[in-house]
Amino acid sequence: MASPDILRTEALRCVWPDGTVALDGVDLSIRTGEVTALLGGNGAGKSSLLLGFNGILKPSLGRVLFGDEPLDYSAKGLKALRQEVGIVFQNPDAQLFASSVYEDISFGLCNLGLPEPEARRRIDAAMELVGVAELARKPVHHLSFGQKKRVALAGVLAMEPSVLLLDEPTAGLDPQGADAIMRFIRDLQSTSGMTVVVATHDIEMVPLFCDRACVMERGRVLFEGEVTSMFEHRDLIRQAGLRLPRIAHLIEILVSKDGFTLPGNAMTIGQARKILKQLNVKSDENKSVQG
Amino acid sequence: MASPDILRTEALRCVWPDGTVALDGVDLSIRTGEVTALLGGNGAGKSSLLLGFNGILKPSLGRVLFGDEPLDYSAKGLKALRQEVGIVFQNPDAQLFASSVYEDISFGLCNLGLPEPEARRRIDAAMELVGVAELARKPVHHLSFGQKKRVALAGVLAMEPSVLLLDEPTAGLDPQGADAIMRFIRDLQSTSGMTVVVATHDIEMVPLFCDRACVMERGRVLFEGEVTSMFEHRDLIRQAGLRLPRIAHLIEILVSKDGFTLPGNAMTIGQARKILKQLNVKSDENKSVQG
Amino acid sequence: MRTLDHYAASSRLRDVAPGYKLLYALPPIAMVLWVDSVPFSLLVFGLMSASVVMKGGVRPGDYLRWLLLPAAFLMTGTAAVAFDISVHQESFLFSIPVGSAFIGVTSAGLAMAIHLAFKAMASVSCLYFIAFTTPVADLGRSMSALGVPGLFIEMTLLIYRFVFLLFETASEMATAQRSRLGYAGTAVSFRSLALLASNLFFFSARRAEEVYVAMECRGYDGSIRVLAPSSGERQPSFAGLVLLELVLLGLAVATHFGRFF
Amino acid sequence: MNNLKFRFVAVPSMVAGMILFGGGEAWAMHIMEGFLPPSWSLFWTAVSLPFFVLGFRSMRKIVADNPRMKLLLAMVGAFAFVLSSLKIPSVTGSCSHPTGVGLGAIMFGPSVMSVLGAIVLLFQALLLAHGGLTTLGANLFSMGIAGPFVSYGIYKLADGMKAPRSMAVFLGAALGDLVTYVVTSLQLAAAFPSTTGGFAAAMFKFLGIFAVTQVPLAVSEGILTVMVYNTIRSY
Repeated sequence: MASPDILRTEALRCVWPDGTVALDGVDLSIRTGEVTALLGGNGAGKSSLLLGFNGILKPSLGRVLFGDEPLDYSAKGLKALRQEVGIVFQNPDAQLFASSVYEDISFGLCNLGLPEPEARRRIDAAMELVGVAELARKPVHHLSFGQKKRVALAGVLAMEPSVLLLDEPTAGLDPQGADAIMRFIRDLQSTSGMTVVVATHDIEMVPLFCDRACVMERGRVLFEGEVTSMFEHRDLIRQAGLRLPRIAHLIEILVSKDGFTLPGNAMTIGQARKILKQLNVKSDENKSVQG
Repeated sequence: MASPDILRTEALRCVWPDGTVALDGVDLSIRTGEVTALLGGNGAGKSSLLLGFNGILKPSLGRVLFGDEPLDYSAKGLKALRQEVGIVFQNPDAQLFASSVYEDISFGLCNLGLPEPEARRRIDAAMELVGVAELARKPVHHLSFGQKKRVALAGVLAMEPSVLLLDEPTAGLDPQGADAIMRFIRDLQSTSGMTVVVATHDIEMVPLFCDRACVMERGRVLFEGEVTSMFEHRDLIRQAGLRLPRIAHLIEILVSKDGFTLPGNAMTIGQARKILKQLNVKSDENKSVQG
Repeated sequence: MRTLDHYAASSRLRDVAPGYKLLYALPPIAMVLWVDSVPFSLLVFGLMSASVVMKGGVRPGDYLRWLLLPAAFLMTGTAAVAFDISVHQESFLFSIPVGSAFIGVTSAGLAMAIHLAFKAMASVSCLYFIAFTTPVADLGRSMSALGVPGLFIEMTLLIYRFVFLLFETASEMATAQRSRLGYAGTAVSFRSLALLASNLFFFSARRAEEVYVAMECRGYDGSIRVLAPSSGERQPSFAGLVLLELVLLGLAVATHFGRFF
Repeated sequence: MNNLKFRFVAVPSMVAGMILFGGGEAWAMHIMEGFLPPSWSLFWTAVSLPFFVLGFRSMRKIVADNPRMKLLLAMVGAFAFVLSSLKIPSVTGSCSHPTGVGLGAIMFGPSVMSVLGAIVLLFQALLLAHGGLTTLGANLFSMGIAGPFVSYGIYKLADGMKAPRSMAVFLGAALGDLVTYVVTSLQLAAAFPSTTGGFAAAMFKFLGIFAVTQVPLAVSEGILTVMVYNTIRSY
């Protein structure tokens, strides 16, 4: 692909109709083929930014670029954009409107004007992918919350967008359900090369499933960079109403307060094992020396 | 207080009107003056159990006891019960009705038929307690999500219940907001001796803020006991669609896979520091021996 | 909310093409009303009830409970038809004096009421056959085959989805109110219900806007186009179905003109 | 026949009959499936049809002008359905009620409500077994057309006469409810004239029966609609 950035904002300022400033000068690039986490507390502007990427929220200042082209807000331009940039909302009940699962998933495809066989092929593939194939004919109100979330995702995936925007995909799911959906998204990205943007305040997920992170507060970007470098910016993370992942917090305290000397940082259990292992080796050596 | 258990269920079975079995033979005791966590995945029956404690969901078999007396489902009995057992629901939008914060908090008190000065005193106290005093005259729909959650809590606290039931109090809040509300609940319990039951799947909160835990799955209780003993029952926790707190998981792996010898378990950062410290001491000794 | 939709979704006849089910159950309603005969009503009632229970797989107890639902209307309605008031006692089969008049039942009134009760129950069983076996979404699709305007079908299906959405929210609200003693007295109940209704109204307006935005994100341009699930529809023998209807019609005609029953 | 005496006798005895047969049940205004003879079914369908067609045309225009209105109108329809399935406390016990329809008529005009009313009635028949398919036309006329048009007319009239807004809403909702009940009684009386006193006696009979639930209910409706309307307006 030509550009490393598939979506970009330049000094983006968006104001809601009621006068609230949603985004206040956001400069941000979303890298093609990576999973980017949009982090921030309630009301930081994460959802607004997603709506900006999708052309729903129009800039009052600045602009949004999709593949180096500024967004075209004409009906035709938006139609083309929304084919490429799909968004899954936080609350599936605000997204699912049709009377059965199959019909709901077909909606976006029908709007694309695809020939029926192609549309049906895609619907089946999307249902298979997210694991709701056996629910095809069920009315939406007979589904569980987790199933609704999956159907909402399938409805967007069926349109085969090149960018997938997800607003709080794990909200309301229990830990195993949350893990499953994030693992699914990670797999999707690695097999199809799709670009994914996840707005979340579930910070534990970030080091496990994301490549880059962007921390927001009050409509501004505080930090943007590799997830691995987030650790160095922990002040910004706390400023944004977030906290470090528990493991990262433990390691931080061990080093800063308990005088541990560790070879590097860790945010996940895997990383922590690696840097703590040496401690054990040393302690074993110790034993053997003493023994 | 006479009994150590303020609420108790005996072989409680509840069936929803559509035929779904919500609770399937639950025997559970809630200790007076403690914070009990009800844990379980989506659809485990946590919310149903709370509704059972509040007399909203009636048993089809078995019974619920409040302070050793079986619940009285007459209008008078329920009125007395609901004055003592307050419930805060997950979704604040579904439990705030009135046009202003003050009016909403007054709702339960007006229904109790308290004399006005007493009602006003209680409203002011509750608003002060949860920190929404300056919002008193604001319309409810202008509040942020976190503020709505607090107002909903104040509306129940104003009724001065002896048991507070909370359904997913941290859902939808960012990490700092979630921490703040749990710390508030912990303080409330320790200063007023209120009994608190928290239904949640936010397992990280449990070792930090709860005394006892009850793990549920498909309307049954898998485990009930001290939070400190949860670690030994990690199979049950996983069976219930949950996971261990990250720190507990790390410690588990360090011991089982990486051959660490640690003096005990840990679920919180504080506990982990304690048991890992010795490792560092050893490693320091090691250094000093070698040095 | 316990609705018939719940049974339709899990019916064993769900996969039969909806057109066939309508063809099976709708003409008999017309025949029952036209023939106006107790035995013919019983025949249709038996046929439909057997189909719902034996073919559709609805538990007999559940079916009976639903049959009792319109019973209140049926009772008052038929009683009102049967009973009359007159100052002439002799026109009644039996009567009780009330003041200077009599309340009683005439033979014509009684006959009308009995016919009415059987006709109504037979028609209800036909309606139940459709409601117990055919989800609303399937009906919507067959409406378009009948030439019902697209906008009407769209509205029907949207309302269908939103009814359950709003009902869920309304019952959450009602539960929250009840837990704070919102229905502990008549005056209080009034206030609570008014608050619930207005809150639900705002919720509806907000949710409508959210759904609109989400649909716009998937390319909504003012007309709702969707694809129905293709596979899995069973098509029973058309000839058999027509034959059955013809037999029923034959019986109906014969009954009406007094050859049978 | 002594009319006055007739009235004194009929009403209490019908009340007794009503209670005896458990008629305090909600939804008394939905004529059940199969209750009307075919001729009357067709007649009321034919009467309702022009209103429905006009309402449908105006709805088509509304949604063509603004595609988001489609969702808002569908929500209003669902709102009316859900509201009518909630029980309100009434003097004669718990009753369901068409509050949503009256409110919708006052806020959105009566002609759109005739289309939404038809859909709501269809669902009430198919999902809840209230009303029916052959009685859809008759029920639509009483609940989706006569009621809303009267509600709207009275509301506009009272508002035009500078009556307080609450009074206008109350009268609109309460009278709309009463008209629904009168029309239903008329439909039943026309189909089942009394064997001794003809249409008039039958009309009187049905009015007497339904008065037990409907008159207090109309007042409740009026009060409730005012409360809801005022809350909505205060935002």
